[in-house]
Amino acid sequence: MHKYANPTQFMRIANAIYPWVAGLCLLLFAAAIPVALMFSPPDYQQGETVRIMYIHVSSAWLMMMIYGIIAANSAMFLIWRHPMASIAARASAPMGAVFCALALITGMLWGQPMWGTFWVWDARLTSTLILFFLYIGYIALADAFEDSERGDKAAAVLALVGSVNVPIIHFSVEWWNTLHQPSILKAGKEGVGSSVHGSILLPLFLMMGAFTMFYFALLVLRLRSELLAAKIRNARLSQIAGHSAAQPAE
Amino acid sequence: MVRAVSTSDTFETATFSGENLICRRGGRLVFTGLGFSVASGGAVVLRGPNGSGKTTLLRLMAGLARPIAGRLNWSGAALADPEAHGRHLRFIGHLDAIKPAFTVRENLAFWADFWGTRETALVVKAMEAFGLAALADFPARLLSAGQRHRLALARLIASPAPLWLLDEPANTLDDRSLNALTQTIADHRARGGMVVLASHGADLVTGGTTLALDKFTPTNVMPWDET
Amino acid sequence: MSVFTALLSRDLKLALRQSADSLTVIAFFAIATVLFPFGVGPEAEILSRIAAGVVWVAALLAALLSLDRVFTVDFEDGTLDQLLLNGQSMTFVVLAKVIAHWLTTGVPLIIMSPILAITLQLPAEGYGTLVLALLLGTPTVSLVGALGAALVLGARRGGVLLSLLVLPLYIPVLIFGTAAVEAALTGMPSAPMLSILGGFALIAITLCPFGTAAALRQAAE
Amino acid sequence: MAFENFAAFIDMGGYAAWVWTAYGLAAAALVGMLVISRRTLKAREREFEDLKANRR
Repeated sequence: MHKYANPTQFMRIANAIYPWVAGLCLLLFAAAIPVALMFSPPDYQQGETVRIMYIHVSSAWLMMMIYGIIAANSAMFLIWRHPMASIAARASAPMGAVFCALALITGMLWGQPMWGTFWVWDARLTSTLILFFLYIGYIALADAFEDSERGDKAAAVLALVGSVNVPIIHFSVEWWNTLHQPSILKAGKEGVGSSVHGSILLPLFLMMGAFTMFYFALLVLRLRSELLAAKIRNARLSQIAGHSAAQPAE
Repeated sequence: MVRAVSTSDTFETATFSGENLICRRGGRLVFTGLGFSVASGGAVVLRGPNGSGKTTLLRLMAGLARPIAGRLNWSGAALADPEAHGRHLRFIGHLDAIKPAFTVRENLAFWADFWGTRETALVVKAMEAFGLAALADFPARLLSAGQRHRLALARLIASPAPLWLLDEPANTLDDRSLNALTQTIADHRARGGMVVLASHGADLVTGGTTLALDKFTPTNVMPWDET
Repeated sequence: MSVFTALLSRDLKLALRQSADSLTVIAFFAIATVLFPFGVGPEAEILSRIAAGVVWVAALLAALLSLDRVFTVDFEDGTLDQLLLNGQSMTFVVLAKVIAHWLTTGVPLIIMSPILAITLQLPAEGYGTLVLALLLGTPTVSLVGALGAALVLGARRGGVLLSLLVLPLYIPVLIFGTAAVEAALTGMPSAPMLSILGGFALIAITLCPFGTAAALRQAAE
Repeated sequence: MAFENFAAFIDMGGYAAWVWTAYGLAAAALVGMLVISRRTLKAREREFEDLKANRR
């Protein structure tokens, strides 16, 4: 395990698989987009809007997967102090936030024609919104310190606190929602549930695969970038140290 | 009047040492392979230019900062529980930890209370030792910088502990207070206490060892030279 | 236990000496609540419908205002370093700070809340439950808030950041806190909601002090 | 092929505005992330090379 915690080792492996991941991502997108937009049949209840679902569900899947990855990396960082873990979490967070926003927006664009409203205070929507706030808080916290190591640690604690809290929030909102709104939504939800059959599974899986590969490919790029930033910072610090050492001692 | 305090009870014999300490601050290696040792009655003076890690080393000895490698020992055994290590020591840093709303006496009494010192007479002794007795019931917000520093130092007497870690303790002190501090440190060592202090000025201790920190400053490896 | 009792009594004494700090928080609570009738109109019917929620939201915001300072002053004047060197466990320190915070802001907020609820036309059946819900919910607010405050120590824009981190985590408390009052108003039993609030407080008191202690240690490092 | 002709494809059964906005935004988000990440990577690579060239 420690072998992969070494940035140089880790990046060697990451760079080696990068072309494969990127290629697979392009291939999956090349298949997923035409299938999702043209070749799959419209849903018998939702018509053509079901096509929004392919990217909506894929974004939602990624926002959860990325949060899981951040939480796991945070735990590894806090327990074993793996430097790569904090870098991976830091590089992932902005992508998680973007996918979370995308899931919210595409959800709204799907909800308006289907349920007649952009937004309902449904447990799923509300928890997603809160997850989005958590992402924003995570990014802001990781970035708020002069000493980036301190930012990494604070953000890691926040990620773990969030992973305890997100289920609690989800359950609370669900309970609150059933109390307040016996809803228009139920019909919509059941509609989605019952329409899960073969014809939509293929484009959905293709799209989810494409999104996932996109994340991993971009993660490698962003890791490279974060490591370079760390090296630049170290080089600058070493130069400053060199200057002060050159001055006469007091 | 400034006068020294002497108490008859002594500390248990102990040694405090560190070996192969490597420490990083803000992404930069401050020192590597550093070792030190201080025994009951001993003193170590840390010397070195700015940025050589005097404050970092003191905080590390206090357990406030953690080294990335190396270990600290108390009487030969590795410090297992860093939280319990706080019991062995008093740390006086650049910040004085004084609450302006409290009087001088209240400030001292709180810390004595906090560290579980039973003897309340020590608070009075501490104020006398550092010439604060006349100011006892003044709110700390009225104190000058030098007086505040003396109040911080008075904690050493108000709540005894074997190891004193002092970061530039001579700063802002006038001659009289300097003498008091020198005397206090000598008394502490006579009772079997240990002192580690960072200094680039006056000699506050006699017969202590000097640790020149610039010897442990790593030649920084530039990122492009890494393998 | 000297660590805990000494620190708790010091913080309470400090709060008493600087009572303006606590009063500001209470004043904020009152003003924030009083804004709502101007926003939604003075009709008793609407106000009584939203009263519990408004009191809760204003209480959360007021608590947040005070949380910013729980550790900041000690961090800046070097007290935190000394607190870390207590020789026992940082958990005692955290608990003392949190309890002091709850006593100096949580309790005054609870005492103020029925008075503010009167201005919002909360029906008579709701007062007991509102106070009880606040009594069970505010400890969680202090515990989670202290964790957030410890995390943002030394950060740029710490105060704003704190609200961004902590407010989303308060949502469960808000939901069950208002639901309890709602239940009391509609003649339903409010005990289940209150016990859930108590459950949150238990979870918070077992988990938050450790996280807060760890965050404080990082802040000093 | 689920559509009769190209016009029907564009029309998306009357839901063109929703479907195409969703896909457009998704594409913009993904491409945007890619472009921004690549640009910072390139900028850092350049900065690193500069530092390397200017070493004492």
